[in-house]
Amino acid sequence: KDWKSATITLEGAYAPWNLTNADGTLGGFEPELAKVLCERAKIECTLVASDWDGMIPALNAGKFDVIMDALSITEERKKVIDFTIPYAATPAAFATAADSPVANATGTGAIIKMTSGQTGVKEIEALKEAFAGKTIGIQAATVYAKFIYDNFGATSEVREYKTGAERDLDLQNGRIDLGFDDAVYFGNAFAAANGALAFTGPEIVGPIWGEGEGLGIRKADTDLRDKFNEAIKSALADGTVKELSMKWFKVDVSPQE
Amino acid sequence: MTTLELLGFGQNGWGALLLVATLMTLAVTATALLIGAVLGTVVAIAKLSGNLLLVSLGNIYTTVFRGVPELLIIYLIYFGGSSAVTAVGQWMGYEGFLGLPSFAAGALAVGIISGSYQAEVYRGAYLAIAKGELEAASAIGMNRMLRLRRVVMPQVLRFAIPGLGNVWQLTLKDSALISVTGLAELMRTSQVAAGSTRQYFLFYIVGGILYLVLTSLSDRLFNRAERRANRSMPAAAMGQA
Amino acid sequence: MPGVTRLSVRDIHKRFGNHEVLRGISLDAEDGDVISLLGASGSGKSTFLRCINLLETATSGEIFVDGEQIRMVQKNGQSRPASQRQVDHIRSELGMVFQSFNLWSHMTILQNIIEGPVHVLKRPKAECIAEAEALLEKVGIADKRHAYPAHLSGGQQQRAAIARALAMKPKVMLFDEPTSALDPELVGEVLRVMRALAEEGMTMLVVTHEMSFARNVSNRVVFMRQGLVDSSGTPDEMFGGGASPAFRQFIGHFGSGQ
Amino acid sequence: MPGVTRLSVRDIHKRFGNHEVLRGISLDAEDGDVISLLGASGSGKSTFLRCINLLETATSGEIFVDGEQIRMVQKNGQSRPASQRQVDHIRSELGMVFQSFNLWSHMTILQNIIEGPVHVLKRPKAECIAEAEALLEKVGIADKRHAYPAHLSGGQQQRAAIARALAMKPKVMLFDEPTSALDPELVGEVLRVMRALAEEGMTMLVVTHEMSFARNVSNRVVFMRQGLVDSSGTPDEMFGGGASPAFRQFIGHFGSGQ
Amino acid sequence: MDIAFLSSAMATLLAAVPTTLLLFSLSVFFGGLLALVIVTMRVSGNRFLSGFAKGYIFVFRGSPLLIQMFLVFYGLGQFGVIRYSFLWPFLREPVVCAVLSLALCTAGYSAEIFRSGIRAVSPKEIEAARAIGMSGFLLVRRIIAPIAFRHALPAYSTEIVLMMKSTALASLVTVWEVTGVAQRLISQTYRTMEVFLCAALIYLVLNFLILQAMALLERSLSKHRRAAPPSAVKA
Ligand SMILES: Nc1ncnc2c1ncn2[C@@H]1O[C@H](COP(=O)(O)OP(=O)(O)OP(=O)(O)O)[C@@H](O)[C@H]1O
Ligand SMILES: Nc1ncnc2c1ncn2[C@@H]1O[C@H](COP(=O)(O)OP(=O)(O)OP(=O)(O)O)[C@@H](O)[C@H]1O
Ligand SMILES: [Mg+2]
Ligand SMILES: [Mg+2]
Repeated sequence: KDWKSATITLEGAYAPWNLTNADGTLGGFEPELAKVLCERAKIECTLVASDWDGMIPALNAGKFDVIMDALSITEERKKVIDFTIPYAATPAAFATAADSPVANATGTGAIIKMTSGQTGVKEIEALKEAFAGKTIGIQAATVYAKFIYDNFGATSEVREYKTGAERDLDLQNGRIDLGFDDAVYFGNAFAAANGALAFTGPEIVGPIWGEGEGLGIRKADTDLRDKFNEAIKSALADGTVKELSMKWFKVDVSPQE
Repeated sequence: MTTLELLGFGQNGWGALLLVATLMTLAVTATALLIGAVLGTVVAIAKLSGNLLLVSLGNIYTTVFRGVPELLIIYLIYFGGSSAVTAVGQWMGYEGFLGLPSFAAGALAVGIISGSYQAEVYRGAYLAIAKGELEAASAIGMNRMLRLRRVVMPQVLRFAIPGLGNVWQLTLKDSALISVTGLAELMRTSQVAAGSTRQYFLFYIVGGILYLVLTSLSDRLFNRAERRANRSMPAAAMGQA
Repeated sequence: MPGVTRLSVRDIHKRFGNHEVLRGISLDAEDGDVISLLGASGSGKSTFLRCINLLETATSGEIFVDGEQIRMVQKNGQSRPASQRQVDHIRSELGMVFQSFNLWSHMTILQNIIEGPVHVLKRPKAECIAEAEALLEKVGIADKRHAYPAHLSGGQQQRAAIARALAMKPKVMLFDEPTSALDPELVGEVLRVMRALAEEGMTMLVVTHEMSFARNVSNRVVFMRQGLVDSSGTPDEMFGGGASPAFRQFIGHFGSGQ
Repeated sequence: MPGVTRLSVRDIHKRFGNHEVLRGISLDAEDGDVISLLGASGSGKSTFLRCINLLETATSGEIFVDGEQIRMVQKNGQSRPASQRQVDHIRSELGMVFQSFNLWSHMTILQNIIEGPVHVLKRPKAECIAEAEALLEKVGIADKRHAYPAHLSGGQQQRAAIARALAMKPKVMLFDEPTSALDPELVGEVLRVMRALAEEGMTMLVVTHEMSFARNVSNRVVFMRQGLVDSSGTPDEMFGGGASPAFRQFIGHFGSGQ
Repeated sequence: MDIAFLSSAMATLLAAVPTTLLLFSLSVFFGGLLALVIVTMRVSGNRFLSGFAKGYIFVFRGSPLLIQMFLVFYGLGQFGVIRYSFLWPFLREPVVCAVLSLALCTAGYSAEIFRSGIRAVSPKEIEAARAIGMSGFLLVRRIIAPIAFRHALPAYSTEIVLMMKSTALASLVTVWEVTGVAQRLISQTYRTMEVFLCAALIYLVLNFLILQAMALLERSLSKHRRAAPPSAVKA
């Protein structure tokens, strides 16, 4: 099949990655990047919003051809769908209420790099002590959830939320002490919280989060995947990704080697 | 941005989208109620037939679709239905994907659920008809069809109205679950607006209020229908408890 | 045309489970006959009437209406009518007035009355309405034509039920205690209506507790006891002292203190 | 102890909307009095009984039970009982048997009967059961003690309702057409029970259409007409021809064809 | 069919059944109590009380439970008054909030169901009770409540089954019951159909048991409506 057209799905409610404007159109980092990528791959793209919960099964059921929804490339997911090369890779960090006792925990401002499955990192050991007995909120079934369970599960209480937004509200309400998530996502959420929330502890980067965020594509459609791979490579190379990232995230999320 | 601007019909206002979403919810619910009316009637007739096979089939239908969470049924129809349609399409030589649009899948799923509740409502209404009135119909020589049309149907409708009011309410709320198919009905639009603007409380409260508006409109409609249908009842039976 | 047998019942049996309610009843009614069915509560009077127009299926026995036999078949050891069409047809020739009236609650009195003529007999509506109004006039509730049954007193309902049955112009009328719900003043009224029907030559089978009706209006009295015809005869024979001891005991209760 | 005034009603008025159903009725019942209330349908007999035990609140008038006046207050232009406790107490001294029995459908006959003694009068249950069984024996339905009302014939229900009222050992019994739903054989039975009560000296107020009862059992007959007492007197006075023309016309309907 | 996967998914889901049952039984219990209060207000005849009850029923029946739950859990904490009150130690707990919003919602529905049961009590039976001197609470306890409950039972069993299904929303407030666990399992394995079918089976069994139990109760409460026992017919 030669791909003249394709449908791309995203949630449309995960600002600033993707969001819905008041006039019903989709906006944000990913829709703008999608436009660039489709132009370069010479594919006529239609963007459709759909619910996060059903996205991967719906892709496999043929409801659309591409998922572009801050989808992290993980081994588990690779078993059911294929990915393009990553177009973004983001660090992760802890957040807490600005007036919390665990604000400005050890290592705040630092960046540590971790590889998958790495243990015994001394900064993390220090944090473990600082966060002992506290409650950490995470979004269920994410790479971050696994990291928190592996490293903090024994000393802190872990609470799982269906979405990050709900966890952020509870952080403000004081039901939990800490949240752990994508630092870019947090940066945007803090803006909406009017300074009530702040980062604490070091930023964690590296292969531990997998390769980054890529487009999800059905396993059978290798030709479509290859076309998008080429497009992403070119957009990364000429700085288009960086430019859009600065516009929406205020930081550069282009994957670093 | 002020609350008023956010909810208004201006450039950055969500008013128009919310309004369309409310109408979408109304449309889905009404369609589902109609589908449910057809299924409910058939199932109620089966359950009243006295035929062992039909009665058991009817019982299975009402037990399963009342007993299984609505969300699962919506998923089954949305994904399962698409796979089935695609399979049929391929078998007939059509290449590629054929799907049930989310409106159709959602309305069908909620309609099937609504049907299980409506079946019980119609069955109860039928049983409420005084046996003597059916005998009186037979006694003047009405055949089955005529009796159904002239004596049974009008009374079933009358007795079913309060129950149908409840079913409408349930169906309205089940329609909120169709948001998982990405259909821009009221619930999903509220969620999207909340996520995009990070004004969670504002949009959930507004969403809730819009549901209440739909409820109060439909309440009014059903009360009117009930009063009309009860013209033939003694005044005392119409009043409150 | 006296002498024509309108209704003939031969050896009707009816059992509910273990309980045999009718144990072999036969009866003939000719044109213009007015037969009173008397009997204690539970003796099977209502069941007998219900068997005649097939609201209950008799366990065995034969029924002829206007010479036409109701065909029965045996199915799974049970007797049933062979043709539903024949049953519908025969029922439209038998009027029935129920002990509890059974008016259709969703229709006005007028609608109740024209329902059968218009939808079963398929006669023109305007004609039926005209006749219905005449009937309502006759039973004295013309002013209630647009009321619903629930808004009528018991006596008015009973008269509406009679009008509904008459509107079908049946060959035979079956009445199940047509005066049970009435105060004495109204009993008189309803009995007057029935007497007028009798004088017009209508064939009637009337379950009643009104001895005055049995004695003065009917031309035959049948006394049922435990599912059997205990005794029967003209009113003079029955009330004249020639009846069975059981019947004498039964009517002994009436007029006890008068 | 004859001579004691058990029930005294003074100038009762009752209006429903614009319709004045009772237009000033007074009545005294002494110990052992058996008063028959006669009157055409709609004359206000049931309404009068219901006013006595406050199921309806009379628009004006005074009621004394066993010498105790029921205290009323005016509220928003409406008359109402001043004390619910007094009302409950007085009601427990007035037995009522309804025209339509009104047995509690969720209780067996025995439970229906002991309900009041056990839960209102707070008497020991075992004692109440023993008394209830004796009462059931008396009205002849002892074998139905564990049946539910829906499984009883009309006559059996009516007798159960009488037993239920009697179980409260009321000072005065109010009967609203206690034989309306019965076949003639049962009418006799129920009247026998009431006659026995009368002989035991129970004060009774009986709405009835049974002239034999009015004539032979009661010691006073009150004829109501359009919300007023038209005439009253001993049975001999009333039936002896000395009554008002309206009453003579009323009883003229009975025995019309006999 | 991947039996190994199905059985491991089933095991995971079964582990969440106690949470579902806990939510269910607590909210049915407290919801029932609250419904009694609301329905008492609704039929009290006092204009203020019945107006309040009407409003309550309208709001809680008329809006989606998801929104109610969100506002109770995430919304209440936004108010300092509540966050610094003695209630907060309770409201902090997700299970408490989940039960609270489930109970608030079912109370609205159940109150309406009970009310229709009360309406079905024959006025004649109430009169008979008044005539022997019953009034107030005694009248309610001995006559009205038993009859009304029997009338309301079929509708109430439906409501209870709906309640069982509504517990599925509690994962929104971090209480991981069967549906929540199923969804999490799906985000981990992406095997939607298999996991959901297992979950469906669990709910079906639970609801089937509930419906059977209610039917049993209904039968035992309707002895007086069933056909008479043979001995009574003969007599
Ligand atoms: N559907 C039924 N199932 C079982 N038994 C029945 C049924 N219908 C009637 N019976 C029984 O048949 C007997 C006769 O009842 P039927 O109604 O014919 O009496 P009846 O002579 O009309 O009495 P009444 O004067 O009280 O109306 C009664 O003992 C009754 O219990
Ligand atoms: N709740 C009510 N509201 C309005 N009118 C009423 C009410 N109850 C009774 N009436 C009217 O009061 C009048 C007297 O009724 P009541 O029941 O006392 O008559 P009755 O003498 O007992 O007649 P019956 O012999 O038919 O029982 C009737 O015209 C009736 O329509
Ligand atoms: Mg009968
Ligand atoms: Mg009366």
